[in-house]
Amino acid sequence: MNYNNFIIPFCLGASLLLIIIIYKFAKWLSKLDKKQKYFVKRNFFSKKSIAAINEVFREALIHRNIYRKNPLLGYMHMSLAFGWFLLIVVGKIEASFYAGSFFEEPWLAIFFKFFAREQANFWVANFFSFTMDLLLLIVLSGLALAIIKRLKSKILGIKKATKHVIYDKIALTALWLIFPLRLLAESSTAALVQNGSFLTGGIGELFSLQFAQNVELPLYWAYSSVLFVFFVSLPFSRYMHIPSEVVLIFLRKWGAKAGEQYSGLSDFEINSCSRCGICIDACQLSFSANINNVQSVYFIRDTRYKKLNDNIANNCLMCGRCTEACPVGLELTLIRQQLRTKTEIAGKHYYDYCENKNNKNKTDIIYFAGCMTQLTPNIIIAMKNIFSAAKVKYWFMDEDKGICCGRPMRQQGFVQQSKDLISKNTKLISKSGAKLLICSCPICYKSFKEEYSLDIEIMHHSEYIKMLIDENKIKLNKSELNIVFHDPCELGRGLNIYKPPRQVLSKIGKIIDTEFSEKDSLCCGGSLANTVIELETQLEIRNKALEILTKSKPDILATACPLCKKSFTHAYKGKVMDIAEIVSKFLYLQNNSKKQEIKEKEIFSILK
Amino acid sequence: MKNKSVIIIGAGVAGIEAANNIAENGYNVTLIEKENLLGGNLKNYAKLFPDFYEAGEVKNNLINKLNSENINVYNNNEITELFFENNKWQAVNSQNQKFLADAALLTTGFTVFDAKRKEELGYGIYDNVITSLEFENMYKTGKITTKQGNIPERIAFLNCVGSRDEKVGNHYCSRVCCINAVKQASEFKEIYPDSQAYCFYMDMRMAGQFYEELYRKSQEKHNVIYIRGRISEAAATLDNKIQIKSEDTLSGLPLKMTVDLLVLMVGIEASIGTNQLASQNEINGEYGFAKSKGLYGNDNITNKKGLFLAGTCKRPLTIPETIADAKAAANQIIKYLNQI
Amino acid sequence: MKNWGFKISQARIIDLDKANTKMFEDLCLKVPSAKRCIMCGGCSATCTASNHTNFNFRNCNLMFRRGQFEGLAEELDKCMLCGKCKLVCPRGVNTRAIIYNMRIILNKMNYKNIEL
Amino acid sequence: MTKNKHYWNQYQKEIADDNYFYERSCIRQSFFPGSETTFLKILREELGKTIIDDPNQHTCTGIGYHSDVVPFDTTMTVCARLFSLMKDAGFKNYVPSCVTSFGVFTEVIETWQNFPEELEKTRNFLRKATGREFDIPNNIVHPSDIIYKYRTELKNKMKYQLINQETGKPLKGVEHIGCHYGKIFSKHAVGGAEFPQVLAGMIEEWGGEVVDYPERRHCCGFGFRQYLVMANRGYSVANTKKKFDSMQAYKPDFVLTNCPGCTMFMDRWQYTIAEMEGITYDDKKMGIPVLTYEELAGLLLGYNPWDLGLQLHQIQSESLLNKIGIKYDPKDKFVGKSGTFLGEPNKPEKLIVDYEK
Repeated sequence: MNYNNFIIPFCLGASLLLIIIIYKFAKWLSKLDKKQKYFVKRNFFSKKSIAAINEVFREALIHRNIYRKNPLLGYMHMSLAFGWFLLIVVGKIEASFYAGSFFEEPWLAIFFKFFAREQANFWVANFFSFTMDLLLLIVLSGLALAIIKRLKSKILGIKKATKHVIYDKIALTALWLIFPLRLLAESSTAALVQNGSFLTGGIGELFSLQFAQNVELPLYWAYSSVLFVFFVSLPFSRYMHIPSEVVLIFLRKWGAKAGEQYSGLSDFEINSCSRCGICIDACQLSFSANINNVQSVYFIRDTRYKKLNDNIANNCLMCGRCTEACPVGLELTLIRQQLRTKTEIAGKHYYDYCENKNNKNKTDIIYFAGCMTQLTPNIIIAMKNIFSAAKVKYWFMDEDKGICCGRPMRQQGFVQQSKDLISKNTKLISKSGAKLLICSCPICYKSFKEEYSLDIEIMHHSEYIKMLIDENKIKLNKSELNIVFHDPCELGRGLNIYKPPRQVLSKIGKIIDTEFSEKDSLCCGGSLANTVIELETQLEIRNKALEILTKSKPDILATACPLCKKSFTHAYKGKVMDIAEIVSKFLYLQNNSKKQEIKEKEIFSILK
Repeated sequence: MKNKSVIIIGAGVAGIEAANNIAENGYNVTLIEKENLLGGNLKNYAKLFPDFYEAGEVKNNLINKLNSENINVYNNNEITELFFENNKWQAVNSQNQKFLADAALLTTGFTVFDAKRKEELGYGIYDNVITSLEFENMYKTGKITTKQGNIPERIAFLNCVGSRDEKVGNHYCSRVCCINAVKQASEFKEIYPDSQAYCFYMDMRMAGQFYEELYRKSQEKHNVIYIRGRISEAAATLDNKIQIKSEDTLSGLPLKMTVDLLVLMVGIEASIGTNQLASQNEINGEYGFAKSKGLYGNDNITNKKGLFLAGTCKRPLTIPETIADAKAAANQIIKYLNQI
Repeated sequence: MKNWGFKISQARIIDLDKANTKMFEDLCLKVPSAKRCIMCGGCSATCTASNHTNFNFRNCNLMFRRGQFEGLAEELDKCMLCGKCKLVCPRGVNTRAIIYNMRIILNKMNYKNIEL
Repeated sequence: MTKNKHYWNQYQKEIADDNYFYERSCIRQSFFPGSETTFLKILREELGKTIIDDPNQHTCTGIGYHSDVVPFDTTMTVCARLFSLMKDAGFKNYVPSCVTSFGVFTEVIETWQNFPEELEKTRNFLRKATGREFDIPNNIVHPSDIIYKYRTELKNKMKYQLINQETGKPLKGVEHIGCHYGKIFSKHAVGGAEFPQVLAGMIEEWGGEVVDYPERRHCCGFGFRQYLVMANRGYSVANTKKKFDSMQAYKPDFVLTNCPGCTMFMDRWQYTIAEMEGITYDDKKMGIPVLTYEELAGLLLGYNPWDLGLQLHQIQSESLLNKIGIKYDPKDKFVGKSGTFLGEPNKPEKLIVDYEK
C-alpha cells in the first residue's frame, strides 16, 4: 500500500471538511420553504440539472462574469479555480492509471509524485507529468496575481478591496502556501527519482541530492498540514462560497426563488458570497460619501458570523446597484430586506384608525398618488390634467391622505405592520371593483406589484401615459428640448421599467444619455431605506448624482419618482420635472386652437 | 490728489448712500446699476418696519443727493467681471465695456428666495399663494385681493420660507422676515379690519428697536393671531382658497385651516451678482454671500486691497443697518484713497 | 392587602432629576440630528397618522428626550414610516430614523433571523 | 436662616399681650386632645395670661365652607355668632386654635372691611336668627403667634432644649405652617407667606435647627375636597408623600406644625404610605414624629409626654424623647386619667410603633 504518515493531516482535514459541509448543506436544505422544496423535487431529474452543471462549469470554474468585468481578475479566479479543479481531475486520472484501478487510495493523487517513485518512464507518464506541471504553473500564476491584488488592488480594477476577518486570513495563507509547497515537495522528489517534468524536474535539478533527501519528507508534511489547515478553515471562511455556490446554482436552475422570508436558499446565498468586494465599488455610499464599511459584502459577512448590527443592516439605500454588480448574482437587496425583519409582537393591530377610510364609489381605474407625491402637488395636478385630457374617469384613492402602501415598513423590517397596511389597502381596492391601479410613486408601485396579491393590473404613471399615447387618447407636442431622464431605483432596477418613460419623453424632446443610466443609474440620495446616514450624507450622494446627470446641461432633468424630484429640486436651479408634469405641459389640445396657442407659449416659457 | 476714483457696483441703498458720502469728500464715483431704476430692493417696498416710514421717501432722499457732479451713474449696466489689474480695479459689463478706478465697493445686495423650490407650499402652483414681495406690490396699489379679485377674509403669513431650512441649504436666519410679517399683517388689518390675519412662525425674533412693540400692537390692536408651527403643506380648495396644514405646537395638535391668501415670507439670499463677483475675487463666504475681513472693525474691508463691501452682499441687514454700514464703508474708502 | 379605595397618585411632573435622559443620548449616537429639532411641528402637520389620530411625532420625540416613556411605544405604533415628515423638516432631522430607533429601543426588538 | 439679614423680618404683625378669647378646633380636640389643654395651661400657669375658653362656642364652618357645602353667607353669620360670644365675655382679642378657623376669620373680616354692606347683612342675619350683636375683634391671632411672641420667656422656664443628648448637636426640625395661616393674607403671618417665622422662630429659640428643604412650602395634602372625597384621596396622600420624599434626605428628627389638618395628615399619611408602599422616612421604620407647637413647648417645659397625648399620634415619639433626654415611664403610656389601663391600639403591619432602644 502507498502509505506514509504525512498523509494523516490531509485525510483528517478532508474528512472533517466533508462532514461539516454535509451537515451544513443538510441543515440549509431542510430550511428551504415549501415552494422552493417543491421546485427542487420537481426539477431534480430534468434537463435543468444539466443546465446547472453547465452553469457551474461556466461560473464557478471559469468565472465568466468576473472575466467580463475585468479579464485579468477573471483570469486570476479561473486559473485558481479551474486550474486546481483540473489538477485534481487530471491527478486522479494519473493516479488511477498508475494504480491500474479507479479505486486506488484517495490520497494517492494528491501525493502522487512521492508514491509513484518507480514509475516507468514512458510517454503516458511523461504526458501526465507534463500536464500536471503545466497546470501547477497556471495555478501559481493565478496565485501571483492574487498576491498582487492584495498589495495593489487597482491594477485588477478594484478600487477598494474587502477587509477580511481572521478565518479568511488563515484560510488565505494556507491557500497561498499549498501550491508553492506542493511545487517544492514534488521538486524534491523529482530531484531524487527524476519523475518530474519541466517545472518540478527543472527546479529539482537545482537541488543537491543530499538536500533533497533532507527536505523531501518535511516538505510533504508541510504540504499535507497546509491542506489540513485550509480544509478545516474553509467552512468558516469566505472559501465556503466554493461548495455553496455550486448548490446555489443548482437550486436556482431548478427554479427556487428567494421570497419575502428568509429561507434555506438565503443561507446558500449568504455563504456563496466570496467577499470579492465588487459591491463596494458599485455602492454610492462608497464613492459619494466615503462610507466603506457597510456594503453588502460586510453585511453578509457580519450576518454569517452573527455580528450584524444596526449600523450595517440599516446603512443602505437599497438602490440595488450592488445586486446588479454582484458576479455571483446574489439578490443582495432582497437578502438585506429579509434580514432586517424584526421580532414581532403577537396579536397587535396597528392601523385600526385607517378603518374609517371608506370608498363609496365604484370605479374602473384607481389613481394612487402615494405619500411622497402629496408633497409634490405638481405631479398630482399634472396627472389630473392628463386624466381629463384622456377623458378617463378615475377614483383618486388617497386624495385626502391615504394609507401608506406598506413598503417603507417592510424595508425597515416591520413585517407585521406592513401586512396590516397591505390588508387595509387591499380591502379598499377590492371594494372599488377597479381593474387598473395607477401609481405615481415607484415605491408604492413596487409594493403593489410584489407585496400585494391584487388580481388587477397595476401601472406606474409612465407606463400608463405610454399606453394612453399608444391608444391615441392623448397627443403630445414635439419640441427641441434636451431631456435627461433619471431612472428611479425602484422603477428601474426594482421593476425593470426602463423603456416606457423614455418612449414617452422621446415624443416630446430629445433624450440625452448620461454616464449612468438604466441598470447603472444612480440613486438620488433621497432613499427612505437608509436610517443611518444623516441629511448631510444624503446631500453628498445627491450632489454627486446631480453633477453627473446635469453634465450635459439639459433643458429638463426628468424623473418618474416624487422622491427623486424632491431631492433634485432642492439643489438644482434648472428644471426638474416629473414625467407626468412634462406630459401635462405638452398635451396637444385638438379642438381648441386658442388654448393650444397659449399652450405653445407655455412650452416656450419652460425654456426660460 | 482728489482725482482718485471709486467704482460702486449696485445702486441700492448701500451703493447710493456710499456714493453720496464719498462724492461729498471730493472723490469721483462711478455708480453702476444693472437695472433701469435705482434703489435696488428698496423699490419693492411700500412702507418700512417698524415705523411704517414711506420707503419711497427713503429712496428719493437717497437718489436726490446723487446730483453731485462727482458721481457718474450708469444704469442698465450689468457687471460680470471685477478684477484688479495694472494698479486699477476694473469692472467689465456684459457689453465688455470697462470701468476703471482706484477702489471698488461691492454693494450688490440680495435677492429673495425662490419660493418655487418649496413645492409643498404651492407657490407658482396655486394662484393665491404669494410671496411677501407680491404682497408689498399689492399694498402699494392699496388693494390687497386674491387672484380672483376678492377681498381676503383670511390671510396667513408663513415665516422662514427659504431661511433656517437645511433642505434648501440655507441654515441662516434672514432676520427681517419676522418683523416684516408683523408689519404686513398690521398693514393688512389696517385696510381690512374685519378680515383675520394669521401668522405661522417657528420663533418670533423681535430683536430690533420697537420690533417687540409692533408685535404687541399687532396682537392688541390688530388682533393678528400668532400660531407657533410651520406650515408643511398647502393645497387649493375648489373655490380657489388655500388649505394649509401645520401643527399648533403649543397645544400639540395638528391644525388645518383655509385661507384666502397665503403669504410666504421669503428669505434673503445672496444675489447672483454678489455670488459671482465675490467668488471671482475669492472673498466668497457662506451661502454665496461676500466675506469681509472680520466682524470687528474690519467689516467693510476684504482680503483684497482696495475692494470694499457694504450692505446685504455680506449678510441679511435691515435698511437702517445698511445705511450705517454704507457710511462706514465710505469712511474706510476715503481713508484708503487718501493713503494711496 | 387592605383595600384602601384609592392609590397614591403619581406626579404628572417631568422630574429631570429622575427621568432617564440617557436613552435620548444613546439615540443621538445613532441619529445625531435628533438634537437639532426646534419643535416647529412641520412633521406633525404633514403626517397622515396625525391627521387621523392624536399621534404627534414632535411630541413623541420631546417625551423621549425628557425621559417620559409611558405609553410612548403604543403611540409610535401609529406611525407608518412613510417618511413625509423627513422631507418637510427645516432642520434636516432624520425623523424617520428617530421613530425607527425609538421603536426598536422601546419594544426591545431584535433581528428575527439572526441570533445575536 | 434668621442669622442673616432677611427681608421677611419686616413682615411682623401685632399680637395682643393679654386677655384672649380662645376658640377651640373641631378636629384637634379629638385627634390631639392634649394640645389645647396644654396651651391654656402654658398661658395661664407659665405666662400668667387671662384667656377664656367659652363652653358655648361652636364650629366656624371651615371644613364645610372649604368643601363647598356651606355658603359664605352662612359662614359669615356663624363667625359673627362666635364674635358675639366674645363680646358677651367682654374680650377683644380673638384666638382661634385652628388655622382653618384663623383663615376663615381673617377672610370674613377682610370681606366686611372691603364690603361694609356684607357686614350689615351679617348683622341682620345674626340679629334675626339669634337676636345677638357682635363687634369685629381688635386683634385676631393664632395661638402659635402667642407662643412665638413669648418664646424667649418660655425658654427661660424650660427644662430641656432641642439638643441631641448623645451628640450635643441641635435637633433638626421641619416646620410646617398651615396654608391658611399665611397664604390667604400674608399680612397676618409672622414673616409673610414665603418665610413664615412663627414655628421656625420657636425651634431656633429653643435650641433646634430648622431644615430648609425644597418642598418646604408645599401643602400637606389635606385640601378639604381632596381628602374628603375618597376618589381624590390618592391626590391628597401624593402631596404628603412629595413633602416627605423631599425632606427625607435631611434626616429631620421631628416635624412641627401649627395646623390641625397638617398635624393630622402628616402624621396619619405616613402610616398610609408605609402600609401601601412600604416606605417610611426614618432609619428605624418608625416614621418621623409630628408634633404640635403646644406639645413641643409642653415637652420642653417638662410636662409628662403622656399627659400631652403623644401616645395618640400615629408616629410614636419615644425616639425624639430619648434624643432630647426627657424622662418618661413606658408603663404609663396607655393609662387613662382615672389610672386604669385603657388597652393598646392595634399595630400596623409595616410601620413600627413599639420603641426598642
